[in-house]
Amino acid sequence: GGGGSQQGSEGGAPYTIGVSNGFISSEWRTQMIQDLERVNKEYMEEGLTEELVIESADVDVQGQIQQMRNLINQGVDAIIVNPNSVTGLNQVIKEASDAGIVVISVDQEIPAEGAINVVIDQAEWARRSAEWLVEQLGGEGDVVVINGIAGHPANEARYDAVKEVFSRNPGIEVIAEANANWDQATGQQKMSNILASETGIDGVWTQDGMARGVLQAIVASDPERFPVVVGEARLGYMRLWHELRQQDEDFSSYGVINPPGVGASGLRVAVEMLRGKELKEGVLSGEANNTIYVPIPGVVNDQNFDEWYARVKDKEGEYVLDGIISREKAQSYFKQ
Amino acid sequence: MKRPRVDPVLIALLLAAGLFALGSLLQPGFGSYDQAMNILRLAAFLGIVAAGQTLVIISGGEGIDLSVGAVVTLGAILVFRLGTGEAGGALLALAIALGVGLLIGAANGLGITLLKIPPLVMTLGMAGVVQGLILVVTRGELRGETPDLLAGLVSGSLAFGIPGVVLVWAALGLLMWLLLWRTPYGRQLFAVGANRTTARLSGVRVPAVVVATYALSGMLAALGGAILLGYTRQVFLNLGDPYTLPSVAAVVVGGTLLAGGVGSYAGTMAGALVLTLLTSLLTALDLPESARQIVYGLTLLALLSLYGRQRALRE
Amino acid sequence: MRAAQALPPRGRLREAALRQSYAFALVLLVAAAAANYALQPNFFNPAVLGGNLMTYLPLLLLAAGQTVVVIGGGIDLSLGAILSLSNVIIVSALGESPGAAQILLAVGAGLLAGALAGAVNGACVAYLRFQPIVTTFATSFVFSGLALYVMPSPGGSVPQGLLSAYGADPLGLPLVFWAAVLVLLAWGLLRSTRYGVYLYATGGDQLSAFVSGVPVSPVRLASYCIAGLMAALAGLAMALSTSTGDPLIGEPLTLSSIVAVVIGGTRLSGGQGGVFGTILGVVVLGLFQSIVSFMGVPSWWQTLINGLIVVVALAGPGLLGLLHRGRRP
Amino acid sequence: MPGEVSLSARHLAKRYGGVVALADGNLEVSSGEVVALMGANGSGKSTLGKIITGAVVPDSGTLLLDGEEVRFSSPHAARRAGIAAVYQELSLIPDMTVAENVWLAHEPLSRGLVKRRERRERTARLLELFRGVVGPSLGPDALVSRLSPGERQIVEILKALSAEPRLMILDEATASLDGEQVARLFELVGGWKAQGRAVVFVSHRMEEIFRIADRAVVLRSGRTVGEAETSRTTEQELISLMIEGGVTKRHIEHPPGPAGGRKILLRAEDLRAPGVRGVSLELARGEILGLGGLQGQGQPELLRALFGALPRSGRLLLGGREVRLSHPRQAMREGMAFVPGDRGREGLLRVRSILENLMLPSWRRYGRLLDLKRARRDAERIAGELRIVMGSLDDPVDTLSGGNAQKVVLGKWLLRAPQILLLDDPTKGVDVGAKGELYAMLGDLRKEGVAILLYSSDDEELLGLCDRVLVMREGRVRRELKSPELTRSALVKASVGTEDGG
Ligand SMILES: Nc1ncnc2c1ncn2[C@@H]1O[C@H](COP(=O)(O)OP(=O)(O)OP(=O)(O)O)[C@@H](O)[C@H]1O
Ligand SMILES: Nc1ncnc2c1ncn2[C@@H]1O[C@H](COP(=O)(O)OP(=O)(O)OP(=O)(O)O)[C@@H](O)[C@H]1O
Ligand SMILES: [Mg+2]
Ligand SMILES: [Mg+2]
Repeated sequence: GGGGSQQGSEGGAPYTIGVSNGFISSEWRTQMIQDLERVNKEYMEEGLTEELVIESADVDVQGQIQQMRNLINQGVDAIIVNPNSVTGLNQVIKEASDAGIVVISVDQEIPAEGAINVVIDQAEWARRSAEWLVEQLGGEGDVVVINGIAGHPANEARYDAVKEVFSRNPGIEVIAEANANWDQATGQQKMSNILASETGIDGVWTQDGMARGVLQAIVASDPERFPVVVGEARLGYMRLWHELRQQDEDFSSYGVINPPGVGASGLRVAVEMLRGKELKEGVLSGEANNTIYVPIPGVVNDQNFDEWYARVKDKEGEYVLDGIISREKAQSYFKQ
Repeated sequence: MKRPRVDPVLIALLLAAGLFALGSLLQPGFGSYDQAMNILRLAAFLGIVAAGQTLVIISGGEGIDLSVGAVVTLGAILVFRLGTGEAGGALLALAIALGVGLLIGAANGLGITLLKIPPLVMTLGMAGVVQGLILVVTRGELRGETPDLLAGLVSGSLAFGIPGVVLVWAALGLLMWLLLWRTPYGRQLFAVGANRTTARLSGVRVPAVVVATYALSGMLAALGGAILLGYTRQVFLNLGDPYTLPSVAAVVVGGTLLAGGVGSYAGTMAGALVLTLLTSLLTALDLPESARQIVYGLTLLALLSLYGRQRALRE
Repeated sequence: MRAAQALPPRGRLREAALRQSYAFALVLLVAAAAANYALQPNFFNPAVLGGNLMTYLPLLLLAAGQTVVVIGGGIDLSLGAILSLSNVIIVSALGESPGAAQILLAVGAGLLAGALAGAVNGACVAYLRFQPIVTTFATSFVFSGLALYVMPSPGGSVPQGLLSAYGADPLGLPLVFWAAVLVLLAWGLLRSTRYGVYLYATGGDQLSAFVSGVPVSPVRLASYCIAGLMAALAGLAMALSTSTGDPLIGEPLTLSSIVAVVIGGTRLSGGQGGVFGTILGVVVLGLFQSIVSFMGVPSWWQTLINGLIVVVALAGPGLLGLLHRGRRP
Repeated sequence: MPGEVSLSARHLAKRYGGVVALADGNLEVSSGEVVALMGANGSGKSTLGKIITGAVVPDSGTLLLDGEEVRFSSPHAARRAGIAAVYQELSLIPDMTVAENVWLAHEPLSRGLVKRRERRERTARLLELFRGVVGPSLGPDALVSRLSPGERQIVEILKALSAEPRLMILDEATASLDGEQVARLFELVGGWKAQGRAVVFVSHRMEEIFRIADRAVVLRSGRTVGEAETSRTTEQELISLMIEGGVTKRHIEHPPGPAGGRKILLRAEDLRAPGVRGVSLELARGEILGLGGLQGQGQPELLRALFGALPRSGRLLLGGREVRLSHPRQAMREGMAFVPGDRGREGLLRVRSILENLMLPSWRRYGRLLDLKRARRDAERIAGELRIVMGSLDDPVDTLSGGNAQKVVLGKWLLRAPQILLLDDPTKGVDVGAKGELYAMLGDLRKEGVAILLYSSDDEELLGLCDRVLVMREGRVRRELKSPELTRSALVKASVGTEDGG
């Protein structure tokens, strides 16, 4: 497809869409790419899009800038980017939008001019599980927090929300806090250290990507009474949860879905924009007023666990519970 | 030059004891038996992964293996994927994983000896290649299961609550001791690390020893991956990454000279223990992450000051 | 040697070319550029090329510093952390809408922090005689801890004026070109001073250098300071290109800087090489990445192919050596 | 014209851990004087020299320069005070050029920048001093790594000279030089003397000392035990000062003819290798065959090529059977052994123990799971036979003195009972006492029927030990000498090529 056909109507189709992904060593990211490929196939069959041009490698910010430049050079019509930096891509995004390319930032909200964010609300995501934890503990108890990478924007946004929830409940005390870098093995190690030296843990709040390790450590410590654990909506964790439920009726956990499909959701938004649609008033919000918050697809809790589990248990490995907005949902953001 | 040599292994063990004591002073639960076993178990992972690193560093020639993290991940993934069914399947999967690790290590060794690529960048490049291979083969879908054998071995305890993996580690320690001190390979390895020209002129096939060493390192990293899998019971794309540089640190803290030719696996075991204790202690203490990193770095520096020092130019 | 004397002029030229440590990097550069051109002719459009080259600037500065340390017989695994530290210091010190004085102050503070961090490394290595690899691995924790302390999460902003200065292209050439020229000039100057000779002598053989009267320890200390300063400049470039501070931004660059140094023909064991080669190495690495994108291979294959290209590039000189040896009677 | 100088070292002492390198070092030297510093290996000569140049800090004692106490914090400081040294272990940077090396740390500067052109020119002027005795390739821009040992030695001397020192220490500076080069150096030293410089000269070659020195100071076990004017003393007197218990024989008597019939163990035909341009030779059972000639004529390379350590062409027959040796290991299996010329760099594992050094070529004979008891027994036996003076087999080999370290290198091969022994200048830097023992050992081996190919830079040694000597020049054997032709003058003539035999 020729570049710069933003204003063109359906006549510009099929569109070429580029993807820039700057981090590969995680299951979440690979699933994001798979979702993108799957959804794009839908559009390809209708003749709306071409094969995706995917740039996916472990790169630093500068490397990602280069990825995006390469996409611009290849004349793509839209770029879906999962950014490695909040502001680092400003310049190249501006270049892209000057060239008439639609830029959609997924997963990470960025203030760049010319980009539309399609993300879930990270603070909201964290708040839900924190509130559940507080409720389970009856507003009182000693809590351990296992965070992701210190200094990472998503980590800070989430933990800020959690701290805010905890501060509204003075009975909650954070007795230990560790950074396990969204790494299951590290999560397991940090948690087992904390378990060995702390007694009387009532609850654990953790982010996704580490929760299985954290729970594994708790299981290995063979506690008399399980703490209330905030987990993750991932198959690996749910398998363990399933086992524990069978052994112990009281075991209680909670996982808020953080959908890798947000990338594919971004793709749907991009396609609508390429078709020349305009966003409705009030759809955009966020700090720079350029964000579409897609709904959090759901929550796995003790009540609906069996239902979810039945649905996903035959998936492979570390499947992340997912959600992609429907085409209708995407269209609903636009003026008809 | 007969210097009263302080035994690095002893120092490292004393340090470990000191850190443990300090931990129990600062944090009441830290001194418990459970915690001691927990730390031993965690140290075992680092220690097993660092076994190959020890051989590589002893082999000298700026030897270092930065591909261990990637190979750990690959080893775990292979066992996870292939090790279905009963014990026999698990052992076969383990054998395949070790074989693949061996091949990757041998490729490192060939690049280093035949093509004269500096070990640091050769193994770094190999880490990229292995990571790429993992992605190509799995496409991010990590299906499989953890063989019960491994899970039982690592998490189960045999006697006195000692985790099985610690016994595996001890057995590996014994094997490494035999390998280094009681086999022609071991003695030739030290010779190659101490002086390659002398070794060659004394009939040692230096390239063969070096290739064998990197191959062993790859194999031991794959073994580390399999054992780590027994702990996490699930593989992840970056499972081994956090072990690469700490494995080097464990070897050095254990008194093995980065210049090659001098060192021991007992030292590495003690070094792994010290580093694990340090991390555990810092996790247990209520500090912000920034302070933890600073303290970790400073402590590591202090450890290096004990015997990680090079000779003075002027004595 | 007598044979070398008798070589015909052309043979001598070839010999001279081969002796240049960056000769192979030059070949790689030409090959990589050609491959890029074949795959994507658009690539050499000046605007495109300029934009791409700009992305190499932070790594270029960092790797230039790494080169100095490596030539002096050391290695620095903390440069990425120093980059982050300077980056967050500069951005925090800039504040909301800084005046000229404050900008100078902020940049000065960042550069000073970099040089000091380098001095800490240098002191540990040169005076306390710690082994460089593990020492700088240890200090990298200290520096990144400090960076996290200064700025717990990415933030701050860089004034628009500075940003546009960064994007400027004096005389129609991108800033990175001028930066490379400046770095090379500075390097040329450094090499011509006595310190330059000392640096190579120290890296070549510390003990011999010492007994010959070279102040080995100060020389090594200075090499780490220079690297720290260069990392701080890279941190500044990073701040200008990303318009924000980020305590984690430098980490991925450390190992790349070493690969760039080696591809540029500098010997990791010290005493040989130069910054020109390193600059070529940085560009070559960047071009490799573009080649992989332009080849249009499925995303799953990209990491593998990029890794293989890098390994082949590293193996190049060795392969040539093998062939050469094979040809000799 | 340098100013007057007088240096006085008093009661200098230095210990390394448990080893006393220097216990009570005394030395006086002043303008216009050449003082020889003598002593057995490990007697502390180099240590004394290094203390004077600031490369080593003494534990106690004083150093007076022109009557005032000085303390040099580095070699640099000593050089500023007019003291320069040629060190025993050379101090050149291999990957730098001759000019860069010579002027290292005192480059000619202008406004902070090195004046490269001037540096070249000044180097070229210095090189003039050795014109005619070095090859044409030794120019200011030559890389030191490509020079022969003798050329490096000369660069090292020029480097010391470039500082225009008032006092010059030459620590075994002649060890790698050939006869002509030594002669040229001595001419220069004579000139310096006349200019009022002072020279401290360290050498194990007695003849050189009598040629050049005015006075000899003798060290024994780190103590200055005496001194004498060379014109009023004899070799024997000096040796008895150097060695406790008195006189040692300088040479063994010419050994008796080979036992039994002549059986050729090794035959080489038109052997070519880097530095070796077509050598044919035969080596028989119970024979000591010498390799002579000036330094750098391909002798060490020939030995290496025979041992499979250098790529080569041509035929090699062992016991009548043609072999292809591409690695020392194969040569070892054929019963060959090789003692390399550079003990520290090629013969020893300095950080490892004496036991490990002795066992290195033989480990595989002790089983897959090493029988360490047997290995230790064998090592102890050979150490006893060779009378290696040591603390214990587990001490690092670094703790040994030069002569004992050389015995370890020899011992590790004797453990394998080789049939063919290749020796590259085995007594270089070995003191007279140890030399005598080594000679006796070679005599014994010869008697046992071992075939020995010996290269030596010391003509006396060749004359005293060998049945035949092959004189090499430019990679070829130019002449074969055997008694009665095997004389000193024939050897010298053949070496310099005034009388061409090949
Ligand atoms: N750096 C060192 N560390 C330990 N011991 C040393 C060191 N340098 C010298 N020694 C020891 O000190 C003693 C004196 O050594 P020195 O080199 O001064 O002897 P030398 O008289 O020069 O011998 P040679 O004739 O072999 O050159 C020897 O026993 C030597 O092993
Ligand atoms: N790797 C080994 N393991 C066990 N025994 C060995 C080994 N190598 C050699 N041997 C045995 O040791 C004895 C001595 O063998 P040999 O003289 O060939 O030693 P070598 O030449 O040092 O070793 P190699 O022949 O392997 O180069 C023989 O009995 C031989 O079979
Ligand atoms: Mg000496
Ligand atoms: Mg054999």
